[in-house]
Amino acid sequence: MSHEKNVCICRCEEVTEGEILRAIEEGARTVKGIKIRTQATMGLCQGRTCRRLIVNILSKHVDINDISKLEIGIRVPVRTIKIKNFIYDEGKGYE
Amino acid sequence: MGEEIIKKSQVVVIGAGPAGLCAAIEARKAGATVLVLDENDRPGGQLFKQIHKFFGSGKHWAGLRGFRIGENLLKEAGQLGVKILLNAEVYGIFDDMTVGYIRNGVEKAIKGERIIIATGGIENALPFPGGTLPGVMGAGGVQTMVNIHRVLPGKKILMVGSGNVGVIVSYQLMQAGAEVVGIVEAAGRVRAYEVHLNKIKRAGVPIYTSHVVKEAIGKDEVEGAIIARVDDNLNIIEGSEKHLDVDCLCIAVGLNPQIELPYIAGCKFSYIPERGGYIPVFDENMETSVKGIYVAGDVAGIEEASIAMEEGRLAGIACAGSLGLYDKETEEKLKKEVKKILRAMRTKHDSRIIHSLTGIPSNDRFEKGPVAVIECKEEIPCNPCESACVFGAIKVGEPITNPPVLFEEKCTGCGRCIPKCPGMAIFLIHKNYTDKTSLIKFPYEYLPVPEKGGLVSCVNRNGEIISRGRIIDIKASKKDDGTKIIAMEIPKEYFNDVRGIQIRGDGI
Amino acid sequence: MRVNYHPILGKDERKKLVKIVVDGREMMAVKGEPIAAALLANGIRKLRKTRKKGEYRGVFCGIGRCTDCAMIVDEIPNIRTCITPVKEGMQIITQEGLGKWERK
Amino acid sequence: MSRKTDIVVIGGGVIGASITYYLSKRGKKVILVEKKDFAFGSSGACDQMIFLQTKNPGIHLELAIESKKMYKNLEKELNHPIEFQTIGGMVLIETEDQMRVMKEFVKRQKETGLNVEILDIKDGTKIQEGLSPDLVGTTYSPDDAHVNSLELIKGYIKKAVTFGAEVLVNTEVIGIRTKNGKVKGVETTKGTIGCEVLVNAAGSWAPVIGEMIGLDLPIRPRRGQIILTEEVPPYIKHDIISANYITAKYSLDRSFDNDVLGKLGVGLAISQNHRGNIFIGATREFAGYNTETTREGIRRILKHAGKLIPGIVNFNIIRTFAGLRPYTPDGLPIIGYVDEVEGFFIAAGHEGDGICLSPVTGKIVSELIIDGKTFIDAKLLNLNRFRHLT
Repeated sequence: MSHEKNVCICRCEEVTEGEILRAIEEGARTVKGIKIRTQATMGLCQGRTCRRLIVNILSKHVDINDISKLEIGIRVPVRTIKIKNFIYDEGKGYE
Repeated sequence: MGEEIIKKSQVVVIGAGPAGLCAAIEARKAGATVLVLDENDRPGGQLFKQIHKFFGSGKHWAGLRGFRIGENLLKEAGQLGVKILLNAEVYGIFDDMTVGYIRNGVEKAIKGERIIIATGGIENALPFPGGTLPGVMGAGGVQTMVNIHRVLPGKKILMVGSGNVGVIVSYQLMQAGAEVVGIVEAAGRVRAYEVHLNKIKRAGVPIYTSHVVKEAIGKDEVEGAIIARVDDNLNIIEGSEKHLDVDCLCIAVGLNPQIELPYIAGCKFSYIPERGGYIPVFDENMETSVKGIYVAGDVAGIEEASIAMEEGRLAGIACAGSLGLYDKETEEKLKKEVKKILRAMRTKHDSRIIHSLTGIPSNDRFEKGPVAVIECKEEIPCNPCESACVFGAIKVGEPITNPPVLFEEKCTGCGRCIPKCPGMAIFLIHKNYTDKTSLIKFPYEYLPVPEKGGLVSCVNRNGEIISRGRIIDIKASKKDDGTKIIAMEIPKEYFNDVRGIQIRGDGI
Repeated sequence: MRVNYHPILGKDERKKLVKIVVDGREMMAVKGEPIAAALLANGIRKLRKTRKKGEYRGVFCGIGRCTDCAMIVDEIPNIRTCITPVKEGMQIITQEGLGKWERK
Repeated sequence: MSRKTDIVVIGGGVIGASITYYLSKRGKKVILVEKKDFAFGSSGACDQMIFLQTKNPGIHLELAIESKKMYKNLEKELNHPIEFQTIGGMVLIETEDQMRVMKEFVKRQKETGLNVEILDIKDGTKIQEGLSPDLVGTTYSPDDAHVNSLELIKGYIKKAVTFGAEVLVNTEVIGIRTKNGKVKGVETTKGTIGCEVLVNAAGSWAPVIGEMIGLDLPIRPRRGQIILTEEVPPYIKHDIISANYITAKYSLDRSFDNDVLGKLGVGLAISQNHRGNIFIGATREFAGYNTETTREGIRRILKHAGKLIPGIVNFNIIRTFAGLRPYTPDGLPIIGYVDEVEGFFIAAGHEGDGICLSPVTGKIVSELIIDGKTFIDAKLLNLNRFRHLT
């Protein structure tokens, strides 16, 4: 329902609706397919903001009812974590 | 790097919002060891930025402000010995029911026999040209910034979206002193409950239905916005553009469940647009397709916080039952009671059935003396007005989504019900206050508070100034928690048209 | 613009202030409030410039999800300023693209 | 639809894409069939390295060196940015035992033509900051490189299409047509395609295709968990691996592997891509086709990385994922026709070297199919080398 093709869909990677539609023309049928062609959802927030918009755009081309078919690519960790957080040892503190 | 011993808890609740806290309380009541993890530095989730009074049933703290409900839930959880870990960011749920989280810069894990995911919802982003300019913010973020951090995101704000969030946040922005330049709604009519909308209309905020934001304009930040009318299939009608002088756009176009944790835990989903999109599939015990993992609150479908609390209670009870802490029929009894409340809250024959205004007194009653006027005609799961009236003059009954009925002969005009209505939809009108003037008592939650005896501009339901008025009395009792009752003398001809005093502009 | 008096929340009782430095400019913030709130109160909304198109970004979600409010804080880039509390003497720099390493 | 072509290639990863390019470049009519979409298998879940130092001296290293040569002007040839960088590589050596094994390994690598040397930790830190002072030393080779595997595939496909190749995504192979022992064509969810030669480049899923003609391919998925940091300014100047990455890969003398790392096959592999994300891998586990990451895997990898390169402890992790390396018993890919069915050609089993060996695999496969021979002895890579085993 956005009215122009160069409207921003993925804020972190600056991917526009036009680029996403072009990826779909090139054969992308899943969120991962769009990610591979446009880098959408690969940014710092990992798709938390744009994933739903991408699914909305996809819904005009693909049946989006079955989430498992969309390869929406949510992975651990769902919050950014520092490497340092893993290096704490009960006994010795931070290595 | 020896093997690490992972702590255990019978029930691990992720998210200390309304749903999570209620789930923890119910599970703990049954005797389970319960640990609640929340990533914020204060529990209560969205409750703590909800400064408005909540709908809901009288028994369940209805009529209390969101953060008061949060404080009560915390007190109860504390008394029961529920352990709450704040600043604990859950980053993953792993195969063996292990929850990984980060706290004070250290990664830890806890194994739960049962896991209740209550991570709530997240704002829908809305793509439009200029939508990434600084000054375009989500309504939840605006609410946090204003009600918790007490900083205004801008002075002249355009609200995009007229759902309950959009309308309530507009009201809260005005309470904090910002000017809401208008509300834009793509649909043909406003989506929020009418009682919330009426608060905005009588404050004179223009409502642009069948309108969308065409573009936010500004060099490096928001300096204005262009809105435009749309036809039925949301296409912009050329030439209908209108420039608005705003410095902030607040996006309130709905929420969607935060499905990240249920997704990586392997839960199955179904797609229900009315509930916000993808929802984990769950059974009548709120258990998902993964054994031992439950969901409650907005993560299980976007609804009101009062419904989230009941879903939390249901999940907590069912969870405890599955751990064998309740015998079967106690568990069934408790669950049946919660399900009854949930059904009552959700009974909406047709969500848009507008009953005839059953709260309006007849003309003869107006003549006889002061009487309450209840302008609430929608099916809202809410009945604090019923319990507020000691004379039994207000009846909601079962289910609590029935609009209130006024028994005008029983109403003594005491006005106790006015501050109790979460929708601020109850007024007291004394038509024959004097031979030429009437008296209206109305709820008031803005600053500055007018002086007693002072002259003010009176507004009608659409915020238009229709007469002058004199402030007779201002009541501000502690138990009304910030809602003042203003008594104002007005010309008798407008006895049933005036609904408040001018908020915006130079009136006062 | 701070809300010092609120009809429901009452007067803002938070007294303790801290000094922070934003792109070399000193300003005051309320102890413990998020960096983004302190900047907004001081009239600053442009927090970073994007890498590809060099567009300014500011606070969008306000609750730590969208990362649009990322700035370089005490020499570390990509800090979400809407959920990171201010501390005395904090060095905050508008982040350009990936930001750059400030050698200690 | 039913149609005809010279060659059908199965698998939209770097190997399938490369073969499609090199075959169509030499005039063959090729149709590439991919069950899901490009790089949905291991090519989309790997650490992008073209690391010569991890190749066993001998045929393995020879293939890698040849492949590296081909990469040099591949970007120009494909006329597509593949972010290929000869960034140099380092192997971090933690203990004296590891140094002993690495000295031997480096000597044989030099004999096979790899330019590599061993540095003490002081010199090592000069060329890469943030290394742990407790390291015994490091190797350095200027020849190691990395590339963007997604862009590489796009480049191959875009160019191959200009030579007349065709690509069918979201198209699953459901059966193989043969007539008296000869490949006739392939049945897919979008109709049948007749062809003389069928190339099985399905990587870890190659056995699934092999079963369709009764073949039991000795390829097993070996899961590698990888952790990705946020995009940060350039920090990792060269691609870095730990010495026990090599031992985990070839199950060499495991004496100096402590128990936990050994069980998970954790060997450090760190590189920073063009966008600024730092890849931190990897584990080597047999976990079937499960591509989930585990808390144990993430913890072990990060603890090991933080210990060897304390300079990165302040970076944020934004993603973890796992790829399935197509593992063969001797670590070499299976490339060549099979005796059972004429025209059935296998090109899979590259374990962790698919990216590095993608150009040379394309060259070998196109030469074997078109010319019947290639620059190395085809028997070394043929499936029959495992026949005496079964």
